[in-house]
Amino acid sequence: MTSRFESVFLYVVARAMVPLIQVFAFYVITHGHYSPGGGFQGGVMLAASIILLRVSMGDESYDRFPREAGIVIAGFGALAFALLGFMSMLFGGNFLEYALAVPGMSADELRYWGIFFAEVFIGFLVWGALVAIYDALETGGVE
Amino acid sequence: MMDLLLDNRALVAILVSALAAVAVALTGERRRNLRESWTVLAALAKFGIVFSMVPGVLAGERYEVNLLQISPGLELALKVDPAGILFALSASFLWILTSFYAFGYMRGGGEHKQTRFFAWLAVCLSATIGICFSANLLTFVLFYEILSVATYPLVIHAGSEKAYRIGRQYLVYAITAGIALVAGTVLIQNAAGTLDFVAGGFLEAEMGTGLLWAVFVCFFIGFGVKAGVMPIHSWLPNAMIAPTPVSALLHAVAVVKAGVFGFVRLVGYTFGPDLMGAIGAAAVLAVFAGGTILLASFIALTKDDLKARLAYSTVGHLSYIVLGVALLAPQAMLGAAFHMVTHAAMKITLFFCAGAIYIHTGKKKVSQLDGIGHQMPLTLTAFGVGAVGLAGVPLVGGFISKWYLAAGAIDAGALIFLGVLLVSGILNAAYLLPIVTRAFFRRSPDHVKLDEASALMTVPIALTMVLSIMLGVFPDAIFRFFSLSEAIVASVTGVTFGAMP
Amino acid sequence: MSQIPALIPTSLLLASLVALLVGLKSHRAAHLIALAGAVFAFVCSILGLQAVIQGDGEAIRYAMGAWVPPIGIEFVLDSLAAYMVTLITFIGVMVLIYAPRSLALETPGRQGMVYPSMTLVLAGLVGMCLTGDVFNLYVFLEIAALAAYALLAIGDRGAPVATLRYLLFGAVGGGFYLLGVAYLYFAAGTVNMADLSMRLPELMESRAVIVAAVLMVVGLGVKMALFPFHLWLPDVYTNAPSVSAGLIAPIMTKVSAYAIIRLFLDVFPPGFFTESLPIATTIGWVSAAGILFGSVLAVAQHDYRRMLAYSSVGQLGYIGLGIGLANPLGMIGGLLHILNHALMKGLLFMIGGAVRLRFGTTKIPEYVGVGRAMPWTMVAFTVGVLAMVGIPPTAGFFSKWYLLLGAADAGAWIWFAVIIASSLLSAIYFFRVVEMIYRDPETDSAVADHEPREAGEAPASMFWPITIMATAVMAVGIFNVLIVSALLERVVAPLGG
Amino acid sequence: MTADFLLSRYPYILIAVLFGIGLYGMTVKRNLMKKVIGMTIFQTSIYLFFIQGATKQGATIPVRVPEMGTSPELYINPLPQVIVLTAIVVGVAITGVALSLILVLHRRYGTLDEVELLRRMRESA
Amino acid sequence: MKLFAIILIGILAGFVVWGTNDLPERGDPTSPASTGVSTYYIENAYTDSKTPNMVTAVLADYRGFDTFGEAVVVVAAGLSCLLILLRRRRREDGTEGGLFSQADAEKAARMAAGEGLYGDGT
Amino acid sequence: MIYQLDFWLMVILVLFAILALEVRDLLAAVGVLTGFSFLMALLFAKLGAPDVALTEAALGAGLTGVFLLLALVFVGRESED
Repeated sequence: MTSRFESVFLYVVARAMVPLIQVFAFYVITHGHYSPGGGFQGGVMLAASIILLRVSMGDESYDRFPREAGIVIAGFGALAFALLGFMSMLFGGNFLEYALAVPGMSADELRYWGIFFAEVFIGFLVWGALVAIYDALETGGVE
Repeated sequence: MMDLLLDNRALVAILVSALAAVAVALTGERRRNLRESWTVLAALAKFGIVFSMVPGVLAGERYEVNLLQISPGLELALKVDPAGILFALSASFLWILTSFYAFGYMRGGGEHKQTRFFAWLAVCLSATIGICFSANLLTFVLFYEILSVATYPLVIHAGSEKAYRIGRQYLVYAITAGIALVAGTVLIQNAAGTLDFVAGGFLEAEMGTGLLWAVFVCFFIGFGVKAGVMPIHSWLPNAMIAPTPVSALLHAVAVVKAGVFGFVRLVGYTFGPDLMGAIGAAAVLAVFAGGTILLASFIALTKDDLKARLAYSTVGHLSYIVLGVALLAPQAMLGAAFHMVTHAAMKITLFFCAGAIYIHTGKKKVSQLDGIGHQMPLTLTAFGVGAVGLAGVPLVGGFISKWYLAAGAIDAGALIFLGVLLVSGILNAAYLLPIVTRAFFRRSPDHVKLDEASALMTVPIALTMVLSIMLGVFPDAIFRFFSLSEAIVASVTGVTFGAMP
Repeated sequence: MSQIPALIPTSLLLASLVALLVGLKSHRAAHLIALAGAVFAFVCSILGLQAVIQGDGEAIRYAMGAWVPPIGIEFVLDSLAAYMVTLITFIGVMVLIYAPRSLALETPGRQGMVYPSMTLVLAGLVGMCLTGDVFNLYVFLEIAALAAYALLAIGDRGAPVATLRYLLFGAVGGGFYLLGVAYLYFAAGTVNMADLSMRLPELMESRAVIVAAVLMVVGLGVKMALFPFHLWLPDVYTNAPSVSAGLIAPIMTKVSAYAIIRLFLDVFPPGFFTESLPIATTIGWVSAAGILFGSVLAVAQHDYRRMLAYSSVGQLGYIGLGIGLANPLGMIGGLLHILNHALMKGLLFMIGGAVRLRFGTTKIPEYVGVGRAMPWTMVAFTVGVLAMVGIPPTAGFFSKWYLLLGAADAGAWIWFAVIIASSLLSAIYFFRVVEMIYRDPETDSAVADHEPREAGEAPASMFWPITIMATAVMAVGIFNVLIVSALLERVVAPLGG
Repeated sequence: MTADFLLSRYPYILIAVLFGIGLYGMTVKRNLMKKVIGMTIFQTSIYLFFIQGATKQGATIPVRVPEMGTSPELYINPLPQVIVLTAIVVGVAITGVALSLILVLHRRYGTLDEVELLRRMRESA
Repeated sequence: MKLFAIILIGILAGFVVWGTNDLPERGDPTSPASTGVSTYYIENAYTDSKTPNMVTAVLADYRGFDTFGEAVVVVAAGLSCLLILLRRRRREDGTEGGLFSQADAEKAARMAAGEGLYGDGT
Repeated sequence: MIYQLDFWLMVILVLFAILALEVRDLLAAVGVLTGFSFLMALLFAKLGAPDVALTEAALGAGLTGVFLLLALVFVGRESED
């Protein structure tokens, strides 16, 4: 099975759209500070792009985005978020206390970047996890 | 170290057999001589420890051990008082004899799973001594439950479907009893705020008659099951499916007596005789006990199976003690306390004999015993002594206790119970003595030659027989059972008796 | 030291994330990491427990991100939380040690994913216990629930069906709880527990608060499998792998019960659950019904796990009764039963798994001769049974003891009778199994048609957790007074007396 | 009173209706997919409750506009939105797991009817 | 049964509506929710973290731990789906491929009978 | 009335919800549900929660729909109620 829908049109359009969606998704993630949006929404968009890839390209998409990649990205995203939380603990702060994460920077600046990284990590994590769920569902419960 | 052991003798007495159980279990079937020496060692040690406390207790000393707090304000505590040591002394002494007897019995019968048997027997003894020395109700309940559970493997020892069925019945009765006890204990703790036994009782009439009755009903179920008070006795005759040493020790001495002892604690140390009389609970208890005495004796008459007959006899005689306690008269109480000992000695003799006959000849039924006295004269003589003792013939222990019971009944003005005692004495004679006459004066259908059971069994039988007689002739010799009984009555009611009869 | 409240859940979360990544390659490494995380969390909980006891029950408060509550999320390690957290991490460590062999048998090829799920369950439950924020509690509730669904669904053939039912029940429960949080927030303007407890007394008459309380308690009640909502429980535990059941049955439902107790004692004003609204009493009555229902049905079961599941329905009722009594002794009984039942049920499920590993059966009639084949495991089993029945001095006796005292104190004689009756019932259904395992096909005429069991003690990695749990059951019983006086009496202080 | 009540409270009533519909779908419908759909509706009604309770008359969306300053009455309460954001993600996660369970059990039992499923499950046990 | 459920749900919905009686008016700027903690977020979000979008600030900073928990929920969901569904996937050429196929039933049986922590002597 | 739009949106939402549950064809039900989520997102936006609206549109209307459709591929679209 190469694709669920043997359609050249779908194939071409999807391939063209995926990068656009991804770019927009990154925009949504990184602009969570200023406008509605953020890690969750952007992550969902990223996932949607991969799902589009899966739908349009079928098994070929596993070469671009392997089956394992979803959960690995999710795991690393969450792990990075956790480490972000632990980072300030190293400097004597509380968990997720961005203001203490790096000595020598002003607190609001640090929080800004803390939020930024948190959003990015969340974006990756949501991306990976949702793709993983999709991949799992796509097997249809093979035993 | 030695001081520590001496100070905590009550605890050591309990632990000795628990340790023996572990040792027995670890030694296993292959080294059976070593295994059995553990049992003997523990039995001797236990008896020695208990016996060493007798003079002190008589002199007014109370050996106390506080183990640990088990619930806020409640300690797991031991205290040796006359009532406790009376029971503990008889149980631990008879354990020695039972041990030897059991070796003979189990080997003679080639029983399976002897290790399990001896280990649980030792645990039962631990629990029994724990019951004796409990200083408060919670400790009492704890050991009581352990005893209930530890008896179960002995009851199902035979491993037949019937044994399991009876085991289930036993468990239901025992657990019900245990739960009832817990309920009663909770009620007391809630109302009185304390559970410590006090000679003369610690409950007050102000707690309300309804509550006191509820407590009484709970405890009646709790102890009544073990003590075989009708109508909640039916597990007891069935449980005779256990090997005879178990029947002997547990169903004549330890387990059932634990129930009876519970009644002693209940009337003498929890409610107190005055309160029992005031709320009328004593009368109810006495009626149940009296009814049980008569009914059980009649049922015993109809039983052909020797052990079943003895079982019903046990049911009846346990109620003698309950009745003695329930009459509330000092003399009756004295009789009851002493009957705990004498009945133990006599009934264990009878059970030993029954077991010896069964193992040696395979005969279980009374109707098969014609002429067996010529084959096993010593055994049957001992049986005869026990039988006449239970019937209340002088010079055997039973006479003295019955005498005091009767005197107490007169004292209490309850002449109907005097009648019950007399009738049941006759019935006792009617269902036990024919066995003896049958054994000696009827001709056996088979060829008979003198052929006693092994020494491991006959010697204990002889010793218990001697003990029964000794209790009738010198009731206060060596073990000071009579003095202890008097001490119980004195501490509970304040009445002291001058001289011995 | 001050980081402990945060370290306990986060270390578990970290461990599960790392184990998840590592587990893709090697389930062994995942196991070791999960175990290390659990042990670390356990050590932290012990330290926290010690700190709380030494601090005379003074709570250790921890502001996440250093945002003082109510702005940020607060973690509170007080006596009750420390008690629960220690219990959860202890069970977690035990089950994790126990897990590998059982998983190799029951869920081949998926172990690498199971360990992170197990730590996630632990992390979620620990978070629920520690958090001081009603919404954060919801988040952790769902973490635990989601991981638990997966753990339960990979069992026997019927497991997915049972788990889906659980999931639907859980979603309803979670939704109710969330809606309750919404009412509470709109009525009081905060989701911080300490803050709420200051603002709610003046809102006691507010209908919104009443609805919030009812919704939250019903939601948690569904998760706790309180009587009418217990329907999901038996099938789930019956079909779950032994490891999952051993992890989830002891603690998952208890933590929901804990959350109800937390709401009762610390969030809503004193008397709100007892006088303004008869919530506590209602919980008590349905629990009483649940006790009888669960015990009676347990008697009729032939599958070991199903029997334990119904027994759980009954035993959870004891905790509910503790809440329902709403007096110090009763509540102590309920809280102590959380600990006792967790230890006992964990022990029994683990033993079920060990028997399954050796003899491939979970049917009680096929347990014949197991006592001979795995003697020490069965000694532990007997200890567990004695505790379930409530024979002193095992742990089970004392929770019943306090509950009975509490019931007598409150004059709740029907509940008193229910506790007594259910003890008897549990004796009936548990001793049935004891009788079965100690029958011996070789010498027992009654069961001679059964094949003799080959000797086969549980493997060491399963045997030692079982032994430790059995010891703990005994130890908690004998030394319960330490727990009661050091922790629980402080917890129930708001109830007066 | 009724009219007033309806006017000021109609969102709550409609939310309660949605809530009830969702619960109805979860409890009464026998098809498991329908149950999941009901679950989604049920959860969404709760989100709506949060969001609509957080509205503030005369306030704008919680994104700071430099010219307006940061007076609390100018912006809508952000906290419920954060809560709902979290809850939505949780809801989708639950839906995903529910669907994967449905796939497995459909593969095993070949039906999605709850009563039938439970019957087959008991039979095979 | 169905009718009973509907009636019960109706009662519940009625109860929920009944509870809204004591909630503040819709859009009331003086309600507890509008005057409680939220004022802090609105006033200080920008000064604390230079983030104009208060939702983001609350989400990722003030209540960052909630978000962390939520992130874990998502991962847990992904993990759960994998655990439930993904076992072995057969590739088109018939070989065993994909995720997590180290052990099959035979190996599992060996492990169950073996020794050591993982049943294979280790 | 400034709330009029809200009212009608909510009424339509209720209708959609009923429809999603009562349609026998599961594919149609999923479609209606997606519409429901989308309208819900609209309502969220109207109520001043753009973040939530975006999320609901992406997750609720988007991915949930995709997941449900994916499931339908395997379980079929018939439903008896």
